[in-house]
Amino acid sequence: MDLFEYQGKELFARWAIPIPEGKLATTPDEAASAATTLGGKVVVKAQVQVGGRGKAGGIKLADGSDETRQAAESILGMDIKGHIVERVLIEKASDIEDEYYASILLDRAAKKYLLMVSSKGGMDIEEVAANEPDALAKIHIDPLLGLQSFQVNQLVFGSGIDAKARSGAAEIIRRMFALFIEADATLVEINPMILTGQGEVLALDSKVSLDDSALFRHPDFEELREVVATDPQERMAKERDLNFIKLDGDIGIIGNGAGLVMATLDVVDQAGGRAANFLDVGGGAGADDLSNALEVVLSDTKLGSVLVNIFGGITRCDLVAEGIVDAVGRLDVRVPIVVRLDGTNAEEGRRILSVASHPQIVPAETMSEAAGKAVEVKV
Amino acid sequence: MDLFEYQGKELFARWAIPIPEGKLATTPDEAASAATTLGGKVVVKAQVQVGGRGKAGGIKLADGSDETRQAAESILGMDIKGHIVERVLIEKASDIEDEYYASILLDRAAKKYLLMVSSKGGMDIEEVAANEPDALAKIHIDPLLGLQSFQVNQLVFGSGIDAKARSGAAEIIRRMFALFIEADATLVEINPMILTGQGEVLALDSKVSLDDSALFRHPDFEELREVVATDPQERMAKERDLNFIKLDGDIGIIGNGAGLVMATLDVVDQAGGRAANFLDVGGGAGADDLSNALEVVLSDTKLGSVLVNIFGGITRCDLVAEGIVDAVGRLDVRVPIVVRLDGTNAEEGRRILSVASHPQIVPAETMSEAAGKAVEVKV
Amino acid sequence: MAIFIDNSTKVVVQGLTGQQGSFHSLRNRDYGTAIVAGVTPGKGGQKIEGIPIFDTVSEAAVETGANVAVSYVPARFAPDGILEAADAAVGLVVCITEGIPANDMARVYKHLKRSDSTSLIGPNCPGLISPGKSNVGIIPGEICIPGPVGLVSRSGTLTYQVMHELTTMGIGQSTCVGIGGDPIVGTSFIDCLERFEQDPETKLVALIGEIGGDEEEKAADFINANMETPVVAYIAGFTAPPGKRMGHAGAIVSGSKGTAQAKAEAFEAAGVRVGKNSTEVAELVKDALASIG
Amino acid sequence: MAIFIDNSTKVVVQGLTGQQGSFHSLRNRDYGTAIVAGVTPGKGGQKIEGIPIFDTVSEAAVETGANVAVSYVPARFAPDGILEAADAAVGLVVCITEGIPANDMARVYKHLKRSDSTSLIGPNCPGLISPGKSNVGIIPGEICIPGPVGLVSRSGTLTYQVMHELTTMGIGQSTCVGIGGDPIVGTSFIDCLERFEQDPETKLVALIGEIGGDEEEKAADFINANMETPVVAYIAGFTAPPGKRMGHAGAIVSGSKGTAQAKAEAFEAAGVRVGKNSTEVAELVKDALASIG
Repeated sequence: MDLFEYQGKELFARWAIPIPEGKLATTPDEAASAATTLGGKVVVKAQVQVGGRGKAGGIKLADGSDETRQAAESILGMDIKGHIVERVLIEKASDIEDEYYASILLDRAAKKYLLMVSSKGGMDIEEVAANEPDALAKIHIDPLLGLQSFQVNQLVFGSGIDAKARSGAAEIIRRMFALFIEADATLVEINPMILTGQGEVLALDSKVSLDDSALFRHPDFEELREVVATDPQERMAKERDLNFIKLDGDIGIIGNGAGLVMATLDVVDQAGGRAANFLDVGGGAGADDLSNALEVVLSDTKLGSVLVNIFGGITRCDLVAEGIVDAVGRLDVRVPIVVRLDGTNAEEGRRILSVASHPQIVPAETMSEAAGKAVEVKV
Repeated sequence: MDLFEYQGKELFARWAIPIPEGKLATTPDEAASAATTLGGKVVVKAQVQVGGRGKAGGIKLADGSDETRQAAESILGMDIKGHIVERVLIEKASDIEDEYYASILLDRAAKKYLLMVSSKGGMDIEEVAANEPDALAKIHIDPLLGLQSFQVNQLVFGSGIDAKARSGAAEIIRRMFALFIEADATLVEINPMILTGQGEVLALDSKVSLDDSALFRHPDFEELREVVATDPQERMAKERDLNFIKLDGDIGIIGNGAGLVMATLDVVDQAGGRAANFLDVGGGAGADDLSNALEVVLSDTKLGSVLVNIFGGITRCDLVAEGIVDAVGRLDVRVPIVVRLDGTNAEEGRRILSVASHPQIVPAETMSEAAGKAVEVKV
Repeated sequence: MAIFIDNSTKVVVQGLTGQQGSFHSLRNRDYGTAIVAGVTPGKGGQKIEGIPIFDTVSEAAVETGANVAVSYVPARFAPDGILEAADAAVGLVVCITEGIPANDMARVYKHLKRSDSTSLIGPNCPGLISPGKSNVGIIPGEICIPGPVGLVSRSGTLTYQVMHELTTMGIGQSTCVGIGGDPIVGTSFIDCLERFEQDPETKLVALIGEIGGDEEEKAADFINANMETPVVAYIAGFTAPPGKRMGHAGAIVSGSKGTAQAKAEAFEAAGVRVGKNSTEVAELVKDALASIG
Repeated sequence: MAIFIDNSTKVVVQGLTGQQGSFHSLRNRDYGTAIVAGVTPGKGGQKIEGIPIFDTVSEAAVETGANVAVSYVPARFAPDGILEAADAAVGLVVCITEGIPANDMARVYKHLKRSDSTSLIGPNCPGLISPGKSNVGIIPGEICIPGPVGLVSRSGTLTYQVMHELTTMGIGQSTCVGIGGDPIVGTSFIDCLERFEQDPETKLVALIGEIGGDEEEKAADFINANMETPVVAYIAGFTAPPGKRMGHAGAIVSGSKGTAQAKAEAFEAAGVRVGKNSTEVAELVKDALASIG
C-alpha cells in the first residue's frame, strides 16, 4: 500500500521524524484558513501518487490566505499524469540551506534492508548512483541484528553531508529504521531531507509504502488504506476481496493465480489486444468469487470483451462455470465473455456453460485460442 | 545484583507475571495491618537471600492479624544461615493444586539463553534433572532471534504440566523472557510456579538477579541496589567504588585485579590462614584508592592482619605506597599490614614505605612470602 | 531419482487439522505420499483419518521419522512454524502459506541461512511434486506424468498450465518445484538448478519466471557458468505496467529493473531459449529433448 | 612466528582520543607495535601524536591497511564498536573494555560466529603480546621476553605475575593472550590452544584459569584429544565461596559447578600438571621445558 505524502508525514510525526508544520486541505477555503493558522509563507502541494508534480505545476509557493486560496484553486482538480488532485498539503515554507536524500527498503536480492543516504537531494537517486557515486552511501542492515550506530556513522560520514547536518540526519535515520520495522513498511524515502538555515534537519517530502501482508499487526492503518483506494472499480474489487489492478485496454481479464493472469495479459497482447485490467480470483475460488469478479470487470463501461482463463487445481471448473452463469443471469452483459476452462472438473464446467447457452458466452479450448477470440469478438 | 523475593515480585508485577496479593512489613504491627488489609489466611515469609528458609522456620501460615503479628514477631530478627531477617512479605495464602518450576538464565557454555520448565515444582531443579529428566523441558534461545512461540509449546508440552495450566504457564514464560531481556537479568526463576484450584497460574516465589553491567540502562533499579547491600562494610566499599566481598577469616586482603586477588586468597589458605575479604582495587588504582581500600578493610574489628598484594601494570607501585602511607597516617591501625609490591615503579614504592617506616608496615618480596608473613604476624 | 522429494519422503503436516491442510494432505496421501504426522498444539494424541497428531514438530519427527514438513498454518503463525520445523531438523520445509509479512520472512531467512541444515521451499508456493513418487503441497497430481523434464517456477497455476501442456504432449517430469512468488523465498531458482544438474533423471529443465527482482538474471548467469543440462525458459509479465504489484508480492517492476524483457534477454545471452507463451515453451522443450535424443 | 599478532600487525584503535586509549596505544607504539590509525566519529582528519584519526573503522582500514582493531570505548558503546570492526573485516578485534552487559555480548557473539571471518579477543581482557614483535592492549611489555612458552589466561594481573616469574627465571614467551574474565568472550581457551598447537615457535603452553563456567574442563578435553604440545595449568579461586562473584563477572561458583577443584582434576585427568600457585606453575614450566630438551 503506497501512501500519500501527507499520510507518510503523519507516520513521520508519530515516529518523531521532524517535518515542516502543515495542514491538509480539500477545498480552497480550507487551504486559505490553513495558511492563516500557519502564518508566513506556505507551500501548496498536490497530493498525488505519481512523480513530477512539481514540473506539472502541482507545487506552488504562496504568501497569505488569498494567494494560498488561489494556489489551491488552481491545483485542486488538476490532472497530473492521470491522477486527479483531490487534496493539497499546506506547509510552512522552509529556509532550505541544503538538500539531501535518505531511504530504506527491503533489498530482495541481498535479503537484507538497504539504507541509502546521499548529499544530493531532490534528485532521482538512480541518477546520483550512476553519476556521483561518492555522494551516495549505501549499507545493508542484517534483519536479525538491526541498525547499529556505526552504520549510522557510515551513512552520515560516507554520504558527505554537511557537518552541521550530521547529528540531525543520524537521528532521522534511526527513526526511519524504527518506523520501517515497527510499521512494517517496505519503503521509506525522504527526498529531499533538508538542512535549514537554523541548523535543523527536516523531512520535506515523504514516500512510504506499507506491507499489506502485515496489516493484521496494524489495525489502525486500515483508515490509510481507505483513502488510498480511490478508483471506484478498485474499491469495488477490494470490497469483494479480489486482487484487481486497473489497466488501460478494453479486454477484461479474469484468471486464477497471479502468474497465469500475467501470462494471459501477455497472450492477449500477442494476439493484438490490450487488457483492461488484471484480476486474480486466487486459489480455490468458488462460484461467488467468479460472479463477483465478472461484476467488477463488467462495471468498466469502455469494455469490448472479457476473457476468463481458468486452470483448475484447487479451483474447480464446475464452480467457475456456475459463477459465470450466475453473473450473466443477474447482470446486464453487453460484451462477449470468452471462457477457457482446463484442469479439475473442466469437462463438467464446459457442460454447464453449454447447457446455459448464453449468447454472450464464447467457449475456447486453449489459452491462445481464447486470447485470439477475445480480440476477435470485441464489440 | 541478587534481589529479594519481594523485589523480584515487584518486577514480576511490572512485567504482568501474576503473583499472589501481598505486602511488605518490617515490624509485627505492619505485618498485622497487612493481614487485615489482605483478609483471610496469609503466609508470612522471611525475606533473605539464602535457600532453606522454610526448614529454618522462616515461613509461617497465619489466620487474622493476631496470628500474623505473632508469626512476624518470631520471624523478624531471625538468623537464617547468617542472614538476619529485616523484612517479611505477607501474602494471601494460595489454594495450591499443583506446583511447577520455570527459569531462564544465560548459559555461558552455549552462549545462549536457557529456559527450563518442570512439572516438579518446589524442589531443587538439579535433583529433578538428575532423577526425573522426563519432568524437565530445557530449551536454548538464540539471542538474535529471541523466544519463539514453538519453543513455548515445547516447554509446556515437554514438561508434562497439567493441561489446565498450559495457557497460563505459556503466558508466564513469554513474560519471563521479556523481563529477562528488557530488565537485563542474568537469572529469573519461579519455584514454585503454581496452579490454583481456580485454574490460575501464579509465581509463588521469585529469584531474580540483574546484570550490574547493564544498570546504566535502568536508572530506576538503583533503589533496589541500595536495599540489597545491607552489610555496613560492603556498603562502605560500594560508596568508594571498590570491588569487595566479605568472607569469614581474619586476614584482610587487598590486591589489583580479580585473578590476582583470588590467587592471593589461595596462597593465604596454603599458608594456613583465612581471608577476611576479597578486595580488588581494579586497574590503574591511585593513592586514594589504596587509602580507601585500607580504610574499608581495617573497619573489620575481628581482623588479625592485612595483606596488600600489588602487581603493577597500569597501576603504579609508587602511588600504591603513597596510599598506604596516607592510610596508616590518618587511621588508627592496630594490626600489621604486610605489603608486597612488584611491577611498574616497584622499587620506588618500596623506598617510600621504607622511608615512612611505620611500625605496622611489614614488607615482603614475593606472594608466597607475603602470605606466610600475614599469617605469622597476626595479632 | 528426483530432487527434494521421492519415495523415501515422509511428511509431517503443520496445520493438518485445518481445512486447507487436511484437504491437500489427504489428496497428497491419495497420490501415494507418506503423510506420517500432523502437528497441532493441544491436539496431540488425536488422529485425523488415521494420521497421528502431535503437539510439537520435534515430537512428531522423533516418533515418525518425518523428513519433510509442509505448512498450511495462517500467515501470522507461519514464520514460527518454519522455525519450528527447522529446529526439529526435518531437512526440508515446504511453506504453502501466503501473505507472510516481508520483515518476518527476512528474519526467518537469515536464521535459516545461518544453520544451513534446513532447506525451505516457499512461502506462498504450491509445493512440489516428483511425479509417480511423492506430492507435497497443492499441485494437482493428475496433470503430471513421470519423465525427464525438471520444472521450476515462481508461479502456481501458470506452472500447472505448462505441466499440462507437457503432459498432453506425452512429456513427463522428474520434479516440478514451485518456489513461490514472494520477495523472499527460501529456495531460489539457482538452488533448484543446482539440484537438477546433479539429478541423472533430469535431462532438461524448464524455468518459469516472472517480472520483479533479479532471480532470473542470476539464474541465467548460473546456467551459463555451471550447467550441462539444457534449460528453456518462460517469463510472464511482458505487458505488466511498472510500479504495479501483479498479484504476487514479488511481482513488481521497479523503474527499469525487473522487466520481463530484461530477463528474457539475460536468458538468451546465456544460450537459453525463451518461449513467448506456455505453448511455445512446451514446443521448445519437445524440440530440445528431441535434439538430446 | 607467534599467534594472532606479530611484526605484520597494523593496529587501528577505537577510542584513541580517550584517556585510556591514548595512554596504552602510545605505550604499545613505544613497544614497537604499528599503531596506524585511530577512530573517533567527527574527529576524522585530525592526528594524535602523528597517528591519523578517521570517522569510521572501515575508512581507517581501507586507508591504512589495519588488520587488528583494539577497542577502549566505554561499555555502552563497545558492542557497536566490535560490530563495526567486524564489519570492516579487520580480522582480529581486541576489546579491552570491561562492564559490557551480558545480553549485548550474547548478541554480538552470535553475530560474529555467523560470519566467522573475525576473531574477537575479550571483552574485559588485558589484550595480548607477542614479545619482541607486537603488543596490543594493556599488558606491560617490560615483564616479557621472547621465548618458547605460549600463555593463555582469563585474568589480567595474575597473568602478569606468572609472566614475571617466568621472565625472572629467564623463560621467554611466544605469545601471551588474556582472553578476558566475562561470561561470554570471543576467543576461548580452546581457540588459543589450537593456534599454539599450530605455532612452531611455541614449545609449551601455560594455561591460567579461574573458577566459574566450564571452559577449563573443555580445554582439558581438547588437550587430551588434540595436543602434542605439553600444557601446564594453574587455577585461581580454590578458596572462593560458592555463589559470590569474585570480581570478574564470569568468576562465580554455582552449586557444585565451576569449582577450582573440579577444574584442576579435569586437567590432571588429561595429563596436565597443575600448579598450586604462580611460583609452582613457573617451576612446572621450567621442568617441562627441560624434559623437552
